[in-house]
Amino acid sequence: MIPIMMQSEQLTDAYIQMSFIRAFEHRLNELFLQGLIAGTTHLCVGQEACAVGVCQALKAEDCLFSNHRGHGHLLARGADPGRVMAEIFGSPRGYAGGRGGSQHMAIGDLNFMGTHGITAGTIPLAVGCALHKKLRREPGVAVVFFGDGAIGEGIFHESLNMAAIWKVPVLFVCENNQYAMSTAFRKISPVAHVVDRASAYNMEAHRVDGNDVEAVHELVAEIRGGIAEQPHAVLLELDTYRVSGHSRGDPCVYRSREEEAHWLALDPLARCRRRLEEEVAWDDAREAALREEIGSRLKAAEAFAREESY
Amino acid sequence: MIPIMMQSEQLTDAYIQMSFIRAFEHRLNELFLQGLIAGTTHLCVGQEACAVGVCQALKAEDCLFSNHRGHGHLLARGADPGRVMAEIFGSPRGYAGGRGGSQHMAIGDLNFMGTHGITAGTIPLAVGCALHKKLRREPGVAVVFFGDGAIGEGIFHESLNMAAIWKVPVLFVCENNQYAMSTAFRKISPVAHVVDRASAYNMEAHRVDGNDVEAVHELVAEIRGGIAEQPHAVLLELDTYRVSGHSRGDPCVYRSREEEAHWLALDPLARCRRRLEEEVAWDDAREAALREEIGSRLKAAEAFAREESY
Amino acid sequence: MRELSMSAAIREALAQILQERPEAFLIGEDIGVYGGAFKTTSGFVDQFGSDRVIDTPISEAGFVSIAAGAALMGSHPIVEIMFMDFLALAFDGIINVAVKWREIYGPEYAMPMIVRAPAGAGRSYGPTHSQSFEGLLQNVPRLTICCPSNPADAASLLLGAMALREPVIFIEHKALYARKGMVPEILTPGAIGRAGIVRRGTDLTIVAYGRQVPIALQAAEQLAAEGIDCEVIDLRTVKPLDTEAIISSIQRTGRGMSLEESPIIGGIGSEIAAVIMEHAFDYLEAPFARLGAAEQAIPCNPKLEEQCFPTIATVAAKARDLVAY
Amino acid sequence: MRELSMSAAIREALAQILQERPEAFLIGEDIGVYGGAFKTTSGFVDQFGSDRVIDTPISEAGFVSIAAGAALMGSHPIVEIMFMDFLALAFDGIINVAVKWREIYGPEYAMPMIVRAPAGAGRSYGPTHSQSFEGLLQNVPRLTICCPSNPADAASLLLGAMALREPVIFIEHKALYARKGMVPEILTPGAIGRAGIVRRGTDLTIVAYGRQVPIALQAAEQLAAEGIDCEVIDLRTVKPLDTEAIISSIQRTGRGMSLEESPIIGGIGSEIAAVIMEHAFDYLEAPFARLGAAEQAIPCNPKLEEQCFPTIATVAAKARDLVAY
Ligand SMILES: Cc1ncc(C[n+]2csc(CCOP(=O)(O)OP(=O)(O)O)c2C)c(N)n1
Ligand SMILES: Cc1ncc(C[n+]2csc(CCOP(=O)(O)OP(=O)(O)O)c2C)c(N)n1
Ligand SMILES: [Mg+2]
Ligand SMILES: [Mg+2]
Repeated sequence: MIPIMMQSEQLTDAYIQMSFIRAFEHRLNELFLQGLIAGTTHLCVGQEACAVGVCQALKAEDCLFSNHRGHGHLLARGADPGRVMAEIFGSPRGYAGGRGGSQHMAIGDLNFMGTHGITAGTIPLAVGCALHKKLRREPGVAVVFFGDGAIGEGIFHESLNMAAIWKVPVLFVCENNQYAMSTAFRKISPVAHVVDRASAYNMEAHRVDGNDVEAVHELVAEIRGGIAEQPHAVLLELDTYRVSGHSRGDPCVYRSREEEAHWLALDPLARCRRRLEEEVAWDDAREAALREEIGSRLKAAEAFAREESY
Repeated sequence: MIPIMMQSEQLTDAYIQMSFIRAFEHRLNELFLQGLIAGTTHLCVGQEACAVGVCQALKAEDCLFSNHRGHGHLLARGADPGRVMAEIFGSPRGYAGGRGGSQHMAIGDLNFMGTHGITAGTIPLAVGCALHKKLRREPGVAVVFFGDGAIGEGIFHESLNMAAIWKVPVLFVCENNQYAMSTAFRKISPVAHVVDRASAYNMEAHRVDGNDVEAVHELVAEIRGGIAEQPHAVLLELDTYRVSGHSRGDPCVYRSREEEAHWLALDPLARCRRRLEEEVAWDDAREAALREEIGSRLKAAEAFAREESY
Repeated sequence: MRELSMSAAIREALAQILQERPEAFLIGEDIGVYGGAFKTTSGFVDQFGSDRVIDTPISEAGFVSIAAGAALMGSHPIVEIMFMDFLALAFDGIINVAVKWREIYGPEYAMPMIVRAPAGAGRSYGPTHSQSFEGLLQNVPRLTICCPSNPADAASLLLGAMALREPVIFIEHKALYARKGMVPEILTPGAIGRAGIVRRGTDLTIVAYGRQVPIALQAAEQLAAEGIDCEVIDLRTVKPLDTEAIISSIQRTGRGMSLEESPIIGGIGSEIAAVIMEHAFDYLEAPFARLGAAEQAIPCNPKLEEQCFPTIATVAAKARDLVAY
Repeated sequence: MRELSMSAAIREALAQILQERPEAFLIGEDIGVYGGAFKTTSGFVDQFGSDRVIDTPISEAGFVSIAAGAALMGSHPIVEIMFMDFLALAFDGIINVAVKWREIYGPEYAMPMIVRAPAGAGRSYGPTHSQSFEGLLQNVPRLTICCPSNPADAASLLLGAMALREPVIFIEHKALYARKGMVPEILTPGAIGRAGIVRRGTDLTIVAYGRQVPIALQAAEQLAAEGIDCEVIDLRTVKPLDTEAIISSIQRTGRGMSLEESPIIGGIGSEIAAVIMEHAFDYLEAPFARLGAAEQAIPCNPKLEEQCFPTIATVAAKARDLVAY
C-alpha cells in the first residue's frame, strides 16, 4: 500500500480545527467557572490532534461513536459549535435538546451516532454498527473513541473478541491520555500499552503519537482504507495527555508538575504550527487572523447557545 | 526450581479417584435418564485428570471455586460422594440441603467455596478470595476452575486484569474441553489457545495436556509452590475433551464422530492405567478389585442420597 | 386453527419475522446448529444462514449492546438470553443504552430490538436458572415487557413486539414451552399493552400472566364449584400495564388478587395494587392481595421450589379469604 | 452534638469502621488520592494505607464480585460505585452472587459487604449520572437497601449496615452531600429496617426517604399554614420496609402518599401502597398516592430535570387533593 501523505491544505485545515477546539474548550471552562453552566464537563485540551487527525481521515459514510470527552470529536466531525455549546448549556437548541448535556450528543446527519456517559459503553455499539454494515452490505467503517480507562471494563473485552471473530469493519480508537480520572494508566494496566491487549484477539493494532496530527491522519487514512477493502477490526492507540483536569474543579494532585511540563512541550498545536511554518510559511499575521476568526465564531456560537432556554 | 515428580502412590491414588469420578458420573447419567433426578446436570466424563491432577497438587489451606461442571472438582477435593449425590437428588442431606442441585455446592470444611451456575461467575470470587488472603496475610492460594466458554465473559477480563495488577495469589484453571455447549472454541476465539490471552495481562501462563494426570499434577504443584513463595496470578490451560454431551440429552450434532474417536484414544483413565502398569504393575485383578470397591462405594452413596427426601 | 406447543408457536413467529423482515436477525448463545437451549430456533441456521442466526461467545453484556448498536443503524435484532438469570449481566445495555438513546436523542435514534428470555421456575433448574426479572425491570422507564401465557399469544406478541420498533423484553416461561394450545393459521401482530379477560366472573378478579394464568384458571374452576365466580385477566404485557382492563374488572368485582412469577416485594402485583388503589378505590370491598415468588433464592428440589410459588390451593385459599372479607 | 455535612458524617463513619474493624476495607474507583468523586474518602489512603483503601480499574462488575469473594472469606468490604447508574454493570454480582451464597449454602457463607452508591438527580448530571435504582433493586430477595436523608442517619445507618453482616446497598443522594445537620459526638449503629417519624401530624401521612424527606417536611410546613397537619415518615431503609411504622401512621391519619427518587411504576411507592392496602385497608379514607421520578430518562437541563421529580408544590397539591377526597 502506498503511504498516504497529508496535503498542506489538510494540515492547515487541521490546525484551524484544532485551534478552534482548544479555544472552544477554554471558553467552556471559563463559563463553567463562572457558574453559567450546570452539571459537569470533560475537556479535551491537549488531545485535539486525536480528534482532528482521526476525523479528517474518515469518510462521510463512516459512523462515529464517542465517550464522555466528546466535544473535540463532535467538532472535528463537523458539528455546529453553536449547537454543541447549546447542548452543554442545556438549551432546546442543543443536539439533544438540552436533555443530554456535555456527555450526550448525537448528530445523525453526520453519522455521529452518539457520545455517552457510561465508560466503554459505546464500544459494543460500534461493533453492532459494524455488524449491521456487514450484514446489510452498507459501506463505511464504524469508529469509536474511548479512553485508556475504558480498557478496564469487561465490555471492552467482549466487544473486541466478537469484532475479531466476526471480522466486522470497526476501528477502536483509544486515546491513551495517561489517566482515567486520577488513576494513572500504569497503575491499572499490567502491560505498558493498550495495543499490548490486541494479541489476545489476534487483532491488527497500531500505536502512534496522538499529539502529531499528521501522523494520526496518515495512519488512520491507511487503516481505514484497509478496513474498507477487507472488513476487519483494528485497535489504534493514540498516545496523548489530558492537559485539563478530569472534569470541572480537579486540581490534579495525583500527578506532578514535571510530568505536565513534559507533555506541554509536546503540545499538538505548537507542533502543528511549526510544521505549518515549514509547509505554508504560516506566520504571526496569519495566526492573529485565525485567532480573530475563532474569537468571532466562538462569540456567535455562545450567543446562539445562550439565546434560548427552557 | 527442582521439578516436582509424582510418587507412585499418588499416581495410584489419582487413578482410583479418576475411576471413581467416572463411575459416579456414569451412574448419575443413568439415574437422570431413568427420570429419577429432576433438573439438569453437567458431567465431567473425559476431564477427570484435570480435577484430580489439580486437586491432588493443592494444599488444605488453598481455597477452591468451580463452575457448573463441578462434580469432579468436588470429589477430587475430598467431598463425600453420598452428600454430592444427595445434593443432586435435591435431598436435605446434600451439601446445600437440596437447594443448590448439581450446579451449586460448597464445602467450607474443605475450603471448597462454591460451584456456580453463572458462567465465569466464580472467577472474580477467586480473585476476591486471593485479595483477602493477601490483605489478611492468610496462607494458601485461591484456585478457580472454569471452561473455555467462560473466556467470553467480560468478568474474565476484569478479574485477570485486577489479579495481575494487584499480584494476588490466584490460579486460574481453564479446562479447555473444546466446546462451550455446542460452540467450538475455535469459533468464538480469535486465538488458538486460552493461554494466548495471558500476554494481555502480562500474566504467567502454562498449557498442558489435561488428559495426562501426571503432567497436570506436576505442573500445578510447581505453579502452586511459586505462588505460595511470591504471590501472583497464573493462568493455566488444560487441554481436554468433554466426552459426554453438554448436559442431559445432548446428541452432540455439532461435532464429528471422528473427533470424538480421536479424543477417546487420549482417554485420561486408559493412559493413567498404562502408566500404572509400568509403575506398580497394575493388572486386571487389581482393576477388578477396584471396580468392585467403586461399585460398593457408589451404591452406598446412592443409598445415602436417596434415603431422605423433602 | 391448529394445535401447537408454545415453543413451536414461537419458532413459527420467528421464522415469519426472518422471512418478512430483512432487517431482522437472531443473535445469542447456541441458537444455530444447537437450536437454542429450548430449541426455539432449531433448523434456522440452515434455513436462513449464519448471517441471520448468529451464534455468539458467552458474552451477554456484549451482544445485548452490540444488538443495540445494530438496531441504531436500522437492524431489528432479536436477542436470545439463554436463561433470564443471565440478563443480570446485561442490564447496563438495557437500562443505560437501549431505552435511553431514543429518550435522549429522539425517535430517529430508536433501538428496535427484542430480548427473548426463557424464565421462571418449575423445572428444578435451581437458584441461578429459575428467576424472572419482570418485577425488577418494570421500574425501567418506558421499557416494554411481554409475558405470554399460551402459544397463540406468544406468537402474536412476538409479532406485535416487532411492530413496536422499541426495545422489548420478551419473557418466555420455561414451564410453558411444551404446553399446547390453538393457534391461528395465519399469525398476526397482537396489541402490546392489552390484557385479555380469559374468564368472566363477578365475585373476584385474578390478575395473572405467564404460567400463573393456567394456575389462576384452574383455581377459578375449583372456586366455581364452591360458588365463587372469578374473573381471570391475562396481562400479556406487564409493562405497559393495561390499567383500564384491570380497573374496569375491579369496578365490577370489587375484589382482586395478583399472581406473579417475580418476588412479591416490588413486584408486578405491587404495581397493580397501587394502580387499583388510585383508580378503583371506591369500588374495593376488600384489600387487593398479592401472591408471587417467595422472598428467597429459588431452590432446586422440586417440592421446595413449588412451595415458593402460588399454587391452585394457595390461590383458592386467598380467594376465599377475600370473598369472606 | 455538632453540625456536619452528610459527606463529612459518612467520612467519619467510614473512618471509624476502618479503625475498629480490621476486616473492613474500601474498594472502588478513584477513592484513594482523589478521595472519591464526592470526596467522602479524602485523606483515607494516607491514613489507612492502600491495602485498606483500594483504587480499582474501571471494572464495576469485577470489583463488586471480587468484594463478594473477599467477603466470603471473612473480609467486610465497602465498595464505592462512583455513580449508582454504573451499578447496572454489576447487577449479576448483587443478584446472582452476593445475596445468593448465604441463601443457598447457609449463614456461614454470608457475604457481608456494603455497596455505597451516590445516586439521584438534582445536579444536572444528565441521563446516565442521575438515576437511583432502589425501586428496581427492592425486587431482589433479601437485599437490604438504605437511603439516608441526613448526616446523622447516614452515619448511623452505615454503622448499622456493618453490624448486619449482609450485603447492603447504601444509597447516598448526591444532592444531600453538602447539606448540614446535627450529628452525635459518638457515632453508634442505627437499626436497619426502622423508619423514623420526623414530623407528627394527624391529617395525612407522607412517606419519604433520601432527598424527598426535606421536600416532604417543607411541603408539610406549607400545608400546616393551610390547616393540613401532615405526618412525615423517613423510611431510612427502603428494604426491609418498616411496614409497622407506615401502617400505624396510616391507621391514625387515614390518608397518605409516598415520595420517591425512583420512577413510580414498580417503585418504592407501589410497594408501600400495596402494603397499606393489605394491612390498613379499613382505615383508609382516600386512595394512597404516589409521587416519584417521571417515566423518562432524566434530562440534564436543570428545569427539565426538576420537572421530573416531586416538588414542594406538587406534594402540597396532591396533599390537598387527598384531604379533599
Ligand atoms: C461505567 C462507568 N464507570 C465510571 C465512570 C466515571 N468516570 C467517568 S470518566 C472516567 C475516567 C475515564 O477514563 P478514560 O477512559 O481514560 O477517559 P478520559 O477521561 O481519560 O478521557 C470515569 C472513571 C463512568 N462514567 N462510567
Ligand atoms: C452467564 C451464563 N451464560 C450462559 C450460561 C449457559 N451455559 C451453561 S454452561 C455453558 C457452556 C460453558 O462452556 P464452558 O465454559 O466451556 O464449560 P463446559 O460446559 O465446556 O465445561 C453455557 C453457555 C450460563 N450458565 N451462564
Ligand atoms: Mg484517560
Ligand atoms: Mg468448554
